[in-house]
Amino acid sequence: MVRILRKIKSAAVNPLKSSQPLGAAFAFLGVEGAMPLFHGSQGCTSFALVLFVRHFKEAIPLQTTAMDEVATILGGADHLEEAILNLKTRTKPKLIGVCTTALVETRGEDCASDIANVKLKHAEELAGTEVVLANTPDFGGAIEEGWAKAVAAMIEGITRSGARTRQPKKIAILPGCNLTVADVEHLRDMVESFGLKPVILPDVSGSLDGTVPDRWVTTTYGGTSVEEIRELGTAAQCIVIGEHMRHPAKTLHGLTGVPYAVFQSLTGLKAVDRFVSLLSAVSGAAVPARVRRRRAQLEDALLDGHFHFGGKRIAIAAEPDQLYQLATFFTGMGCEIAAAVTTTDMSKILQKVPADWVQIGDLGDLEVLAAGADLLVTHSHGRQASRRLGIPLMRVGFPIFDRLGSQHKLTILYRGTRDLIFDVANIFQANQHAPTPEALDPFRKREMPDELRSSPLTRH
Amino acid sequence: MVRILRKIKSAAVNPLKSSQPLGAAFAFLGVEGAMPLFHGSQGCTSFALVLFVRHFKEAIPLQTTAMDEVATILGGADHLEEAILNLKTRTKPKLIGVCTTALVETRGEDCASDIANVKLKHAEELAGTEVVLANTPDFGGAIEEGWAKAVAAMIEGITRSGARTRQPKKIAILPGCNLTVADVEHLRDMVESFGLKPVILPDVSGSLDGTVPDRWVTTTYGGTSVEEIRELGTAAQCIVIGEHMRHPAKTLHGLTGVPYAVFQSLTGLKAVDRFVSLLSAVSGAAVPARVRRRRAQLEDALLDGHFHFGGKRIAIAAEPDQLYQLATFFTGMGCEIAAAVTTTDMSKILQKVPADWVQIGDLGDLEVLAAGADLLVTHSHGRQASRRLGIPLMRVGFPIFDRLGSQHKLTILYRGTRDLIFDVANIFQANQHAPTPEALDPFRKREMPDELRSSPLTRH
Amino acid sequence: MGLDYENDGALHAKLIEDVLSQYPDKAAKRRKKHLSVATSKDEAGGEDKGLSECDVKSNIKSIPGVMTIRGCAYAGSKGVVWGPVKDMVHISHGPVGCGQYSWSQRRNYYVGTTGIDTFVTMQFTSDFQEKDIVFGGDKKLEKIIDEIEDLFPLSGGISVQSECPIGLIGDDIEAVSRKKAKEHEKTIVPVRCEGFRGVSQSLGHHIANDAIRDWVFDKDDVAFESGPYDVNVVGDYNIGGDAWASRILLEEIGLRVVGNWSGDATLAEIERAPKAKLNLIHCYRSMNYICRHMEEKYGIAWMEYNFFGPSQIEASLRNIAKHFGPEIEEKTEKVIAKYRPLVDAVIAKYQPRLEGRTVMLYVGGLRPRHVITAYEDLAMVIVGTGYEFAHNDDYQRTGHYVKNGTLIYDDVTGYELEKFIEGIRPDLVGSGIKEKYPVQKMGIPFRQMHSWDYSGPYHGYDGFAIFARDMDLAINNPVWGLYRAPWKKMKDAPLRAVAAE
Amino acid sequence: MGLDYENDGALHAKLIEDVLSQYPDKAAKRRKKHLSVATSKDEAGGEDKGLSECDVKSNIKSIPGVMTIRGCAYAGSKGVVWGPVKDMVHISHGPVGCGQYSWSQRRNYYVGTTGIDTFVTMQFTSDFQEKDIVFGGDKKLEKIIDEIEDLFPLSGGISVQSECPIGLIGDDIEAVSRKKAKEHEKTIVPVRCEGFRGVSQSLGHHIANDAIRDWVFDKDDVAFESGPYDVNVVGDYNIGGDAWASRILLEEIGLRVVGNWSGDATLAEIERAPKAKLNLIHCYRSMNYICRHMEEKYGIAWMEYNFFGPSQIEASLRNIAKHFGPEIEEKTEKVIAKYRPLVDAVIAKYQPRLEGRTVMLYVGGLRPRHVITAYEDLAMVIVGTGYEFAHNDDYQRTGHYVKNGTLIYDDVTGYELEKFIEGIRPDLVGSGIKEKYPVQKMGIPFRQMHSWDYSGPYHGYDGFAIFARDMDLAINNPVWGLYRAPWKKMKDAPLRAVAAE
Repeated sequence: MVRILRKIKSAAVNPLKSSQPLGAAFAFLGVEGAMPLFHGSQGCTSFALVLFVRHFKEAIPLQTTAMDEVATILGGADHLEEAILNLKTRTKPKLIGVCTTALVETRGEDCASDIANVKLKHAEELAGTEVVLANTPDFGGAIEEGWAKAVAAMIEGITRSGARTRQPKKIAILPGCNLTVADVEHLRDMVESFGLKPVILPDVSGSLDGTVPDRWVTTTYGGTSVEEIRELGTAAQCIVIGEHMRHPAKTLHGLTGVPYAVFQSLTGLKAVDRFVSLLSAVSGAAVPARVRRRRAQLEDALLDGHFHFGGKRIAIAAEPDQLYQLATFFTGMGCEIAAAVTTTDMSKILQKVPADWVQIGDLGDLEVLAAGADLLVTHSHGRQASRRLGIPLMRVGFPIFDRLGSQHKLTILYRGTRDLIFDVANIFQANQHAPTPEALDPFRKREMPDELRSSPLTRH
Repeated sequence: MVRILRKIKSAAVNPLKSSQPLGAAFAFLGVEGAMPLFHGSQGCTSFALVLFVRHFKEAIPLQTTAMDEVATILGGADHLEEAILNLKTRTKPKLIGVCTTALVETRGEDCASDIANVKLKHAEELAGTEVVLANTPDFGGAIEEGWAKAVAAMIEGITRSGARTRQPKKIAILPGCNLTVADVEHLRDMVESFGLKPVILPDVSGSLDGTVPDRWVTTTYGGTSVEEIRELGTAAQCIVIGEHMRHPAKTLHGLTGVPYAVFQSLTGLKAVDRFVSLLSAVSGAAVPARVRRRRAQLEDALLDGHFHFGGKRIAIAAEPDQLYQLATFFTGMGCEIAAAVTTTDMSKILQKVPADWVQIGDLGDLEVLAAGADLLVTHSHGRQASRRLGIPLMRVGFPIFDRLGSQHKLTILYRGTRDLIFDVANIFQANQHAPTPEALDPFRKREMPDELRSSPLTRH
Repeated sequence: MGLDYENDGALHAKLIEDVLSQYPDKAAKRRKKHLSVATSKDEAGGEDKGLSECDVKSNIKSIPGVMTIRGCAYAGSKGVVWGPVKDMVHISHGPVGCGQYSWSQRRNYYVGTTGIDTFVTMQFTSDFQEKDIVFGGDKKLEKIIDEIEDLFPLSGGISVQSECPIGLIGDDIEAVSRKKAKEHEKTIVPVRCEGFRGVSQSLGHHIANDAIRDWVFDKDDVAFESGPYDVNVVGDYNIGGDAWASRILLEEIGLRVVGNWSGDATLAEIERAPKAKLNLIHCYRSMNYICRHMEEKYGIAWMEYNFFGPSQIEASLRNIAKHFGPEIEEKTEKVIAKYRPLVDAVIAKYQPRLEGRTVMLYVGGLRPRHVITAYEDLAMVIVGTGYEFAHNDDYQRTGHYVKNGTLIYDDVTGYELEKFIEGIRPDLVGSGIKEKYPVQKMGIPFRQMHSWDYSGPYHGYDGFAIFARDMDLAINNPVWGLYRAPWKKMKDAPLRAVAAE
Repeated sequence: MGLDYENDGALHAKLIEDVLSQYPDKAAKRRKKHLSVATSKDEAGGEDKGLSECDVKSNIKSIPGVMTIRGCAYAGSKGVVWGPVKDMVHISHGPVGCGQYSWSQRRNYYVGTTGIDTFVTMQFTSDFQEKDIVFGGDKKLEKIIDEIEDLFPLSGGISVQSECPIGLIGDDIEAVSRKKAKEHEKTIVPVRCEGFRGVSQSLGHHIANDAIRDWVFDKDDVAFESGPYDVNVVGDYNIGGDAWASRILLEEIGLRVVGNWSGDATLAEIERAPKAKLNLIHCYRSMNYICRHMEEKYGIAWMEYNFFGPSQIEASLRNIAKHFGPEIEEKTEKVIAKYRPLVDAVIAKYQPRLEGRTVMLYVGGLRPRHVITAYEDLAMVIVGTGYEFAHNDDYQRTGHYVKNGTLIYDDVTGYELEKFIEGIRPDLVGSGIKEKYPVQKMGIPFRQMHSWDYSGPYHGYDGFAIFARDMDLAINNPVWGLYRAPWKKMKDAPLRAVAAE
């Protein structure tokens, strides 16, 4: 049974976590014609925007209510109203996704009523634009929670409720925030290859996929359409990827009765087999040759790759569902999880992580706990720990700002699992060290692991 | 005008080149039910086999005539005959591809008549099995020549000659040996997306693609079928990728009149645009949305990536067509070719390499000429030069034995060009060094490049 | 060097008109004050005469729902002024967002052992949870300070950078700082830079300056032997090594740089600053407050300078030398002469590749004006420039730099900037990461002029060589030849059927 | 330790029968002699009693069109014996193929500066072109030797490894070697190891041994102070550091290892070998010739030993010690006692994970017999073993190791091996890279037993710990649980509809 260890320190030293509103904005970016709006001071928006841009290397639509000192004293409702109206006038978005920040949440503002008032007051003006609210104070949760809240908010606010006629080929898919653009593209392709019609919410593959749009657009281009969100209730089946998406799926189920199946991970042969079986069952179609071929290629990669993984010690710091996805991938290849660090203790998936314990903490903790590991797995800010410890780093999660193409890495289904195997095996191969005569004294060697367990950050 | 520089030394120190019979065997491996047969001592076969296995990480069919001392004195015809008959009996191949080695070529054996005699003598026994011969002495050419000779031999030996009714949608594609398995798969996909029916010869994607076959097979599984080779003459158009495939295309043209177009490289936006235009013209179909999307993604990658390439100095050692493919890719991104080394002076493509000179030589030469470069580009044996020079290595060509998945790297068309951009940009990013105060003296810095130009191998 | 040219003022005026016509009346009226065309010709060497119409309205609050690229007071204090002080631990005090967002956004280079005696590229936050908001965070702050003392005993001090909630929940970070400073015998600086204060990062600069005045100066006896040629370099954040390149020059002309604020700086350098003879101020916007204070209180003169490009380097060196007299002036001429061949070589190499190429700038701090001459030294043409968070005195200073007809824009929106770029189609845009990808997607070369796009330094002679190379690499990269503006592309593309070779 | 078990001889006999039934009569008759089942029970400690039916026919030429995994004489000389001599440059003399194919196939570790005084992982070839074939290559060889002298002046000597054409075109490499050796005052060794000689790499070993005898021994005065405990380790190629792990042990029991042939060896170690007191021979097959020669000519005794696994290590150490008398024997017992806790710990950890797991081996050299006991020390069971290029004396030696009913196969074909594996379905196959992927695709764990699969060393106590870990990692990797034999898979797969969680 995995133990969930509370934070060691009050401080966060090199934090692992990004805050909730960013996760919510990220989800809104997966909707067509959307404009995420941070309700707070303009600094948050500016900073978050820069971080998004550095990660995706794309133009990112993100707006601010630009709360100033006066608004901080008197309340932000006017700023929120002005922002919504300005946005509507200038960019004609189909969706404005309001994400609250610590500033308005600390003030305890009732943003839901504020928005209801704006909608009431300007009903005509705002026709054709949905405004939804995700309450995402920076002082709770992390990206996963923000992402899930935004999706739930969209379903609650937009999806037509009540029992509907089911379209037997239509599948609603709610992917977790740990899926890359390439993952979402590949997922759609897989589902379509069974003759099914997937509606993916959010769909970042359309909006953050590194294309060059054919005109200047100020909102997102591509992504799930608002109309598709409205009609989610006619899906025959909802498929959820990642435990954090269970809540939005429940919301959809509650509103419309669409049944859902949760896949906590789509990485690894068995998980994908289960997913493919479900698609086959829902569609009544046989597994296409192309998919079988990819499965065979993965089998081969498992054989070629397992040899490099056996006995390796892996230190991972990631959001809960990604931690689970990667930890099960690694242990499935014969590795051991030497350290598992995550952002919050709010997710049930942590109980399933194949490790002795999961530490709630930061990259400072990772750096201490990872000493002696063979691989660090975390976002780009792990690069310094990697250098100090002399352990190679595999970049996953958010942010990745110092590599290109991170959104085009596949991590799910047969092919994504295969690619992960190759990537990791190649990191190991690039970091192999031949023994020296000196290293061979069997007794000395066996005393070393403990000696290694010290780092600049361990002095407590 | 690029100068082609002759070999500097009589010795080859860390040779770049692999020998011809290996290239021929490689091509035969792209045919379904094929068995390449080395005509020589069993050592060559065993060594070449091991190298193939290390590169592809697959079971590789390869056979030997096992010439011994007696055969070396008396001639190898009996061994050749016995080998062909044994193969036929035991593995029932559809094609036996004989590749001569230095041993029989030095003896000056007339293998063509030997094979003709075997065929005559055992016509009934050998029914259903084609036997073709590629004359590939180790003391001439390299992989490209061997590959091209094998393809030409198959066309000469198997393709039905004479003018035939053209099938308007059928396209014969003769890819060079520098295409990976993923390249060939992707190429087929691209051609098919125009409603065309490609016949690719050789097609290594079926036979060397890392799948797990559903039964034990002793010949190749997958690849071009002998029947397809026989019917090549009904293609509407032949497309050649790589200058070294011009000769097989001419052979096909001579036999059957199929017109051909040569693409010396399918890497880089412009080359792919030309290719796509041709497909559009031949098929009469519009460019599919999926292809346009990939083009847009490449455009974006060009923008995101160019920044990392500008002004970088690249040292490449590769076979002529791959040298051209990569050198044009790099200069197209704003790099400079600091050193270009290749295997033989037999290819006309060398005249088009965007470099001041091309050195015929070995990795020892590369190591001298590459000092001060930002990137080495060659096969796995460049890893030691990379370490000695402190310059990162990008692995291309043959052999790549110390990384997984090299056959699943895309290098052509829009997506392959995009992947190359990401790969290279990430190598550069991983090897960035921040300046130190000491490094900033403008005068000292400017004297450095010359100082760097010394290596353990430069003492001549 | 220098360059005589005039921009197409009429075109630029028309562009402003077009842009404004798209706004609702009220917004148009407000935005109109931020946009302008320079109309009076620049007179080389003119000292005080700014451009009459260059004083666009600035430092005015942003409009909700109209995203600009401004930051907040926290960004100005933590991100700009305090963050680079390398031997201090800077706590982003409040929720995790601000610190994580801003982590390693600026490339303030430094020398030191990270995690031992140096902490610039690390990130520290109190990671507020709901309970901290409800019950207050002072206790937590105390614990964090203790933890930092324990984990990083070699840190030189701590600063507490307030995030928005701190100002709302009534925490007394000053009291905590005083208490813990005493307990640990260390400098602890509380900074009230909550993000809702002011209209941009600019107020954060001011607050950060004031915190130096109130919590660092005159606190301890500073054992420091001062000399006659001691100067502080103020407002150089050592982006990509800029401060190092500048220090080389100042030392070559005979000065002693006793403090570099705040790139690669230690707390000790700040403490001893009042003992210097002259403050050389690079980024006027972010650090003029403390220079004015030092002038008032300690009588230290201050002087602006510009080390971008040889024309300005020479002028600045001479100006600085004049302050110290003939001996330094003589050395200065030798230094200038020493580097001239280098400058000539750089210009000979790059001018043919860059001459006449047009540039639009949009940056923060002093760069919208200071880098202009560096481009002109390469015979390039500045067609437009603007500041993210300037004040009126910035725009007055700009007048000396820009040519007639140059388009000037303050706190520009993405929409406006895009329209201007589309209208002018310059050969290069120099701005920030937020603008980089939209501009490139328009088919226009781009360089980040805040972070030097992972290159640098750009200061000093060495920096000029790198600057010239970078601009050449950006503008003359072959990918631009492949690229047509996407909105034009779809008509004739894709891919006419061209016969294969 | 050691293990008592018996294999299913009847099943194995049936498998042989099945396999042979697929051949044409003539081939079946030939192949029959290479396949056998061990029938007499092994008696522990029996010295001379081999298995009566273990003497399969071996060292017979291969059949055209029936690929085995054998190499050639060049492989035996260049690839095995000479290649690891680290301070010599070994020229693959002839076309480029042989050298390029075989480059870095064996992991002969060494200490030294590659390219300066050490050349093991480099590759040198005369890269024959057509004109060299037509006009002869002696001139070219002379030039190459001169170039090497020039480029690598610190090399200790040169060997010329003949490829097939050399034997056909009448080159006189001996004359060239003599001439150039004199000129450069360096050892130059011509080796007539053309690939067509002999039936496998085995003759190459012999030729290489003879070249040592004829071109190295007794050439120079060797200044070397010999001692009473000097030994040569012969036939340890230091794969993955094996020789280092062995040397530690020999030195611990009080001996001095004055030469290690040829892993990590220098030419000087070979030259001084005749001054040692005892030759300890590891790979009997490849180096017995030179040991017999040294015995004859210099009176140096030789002794086989086995450092795989604690049972054999202990027996070998005691056997070696006996040769040197009580003092060494006493030390030896201390050494054995010292390592026993380590051995116990390794066995305690891995035996529960490996007990009863079955193993099939197919390797070259001495390993088909020598590693057997190492597996048995972990309570694993050897069900089959065979050699690539053994002679009859190898199979006689094997009798002492294998249990009753064990399947024995010589120079096995891919087809035969696959049939045996399919029939037996062992838990592990230990063989070479050529077998690795087909075996794994059958769903059976695999380890390379030539190269230790990039791991090692496997010799000595330290090596035993690594060996045990590696076998555990291979057999118990979770991927095998995902995997079913592909020919069975297609029936029930794909992918029954399992409800998602």
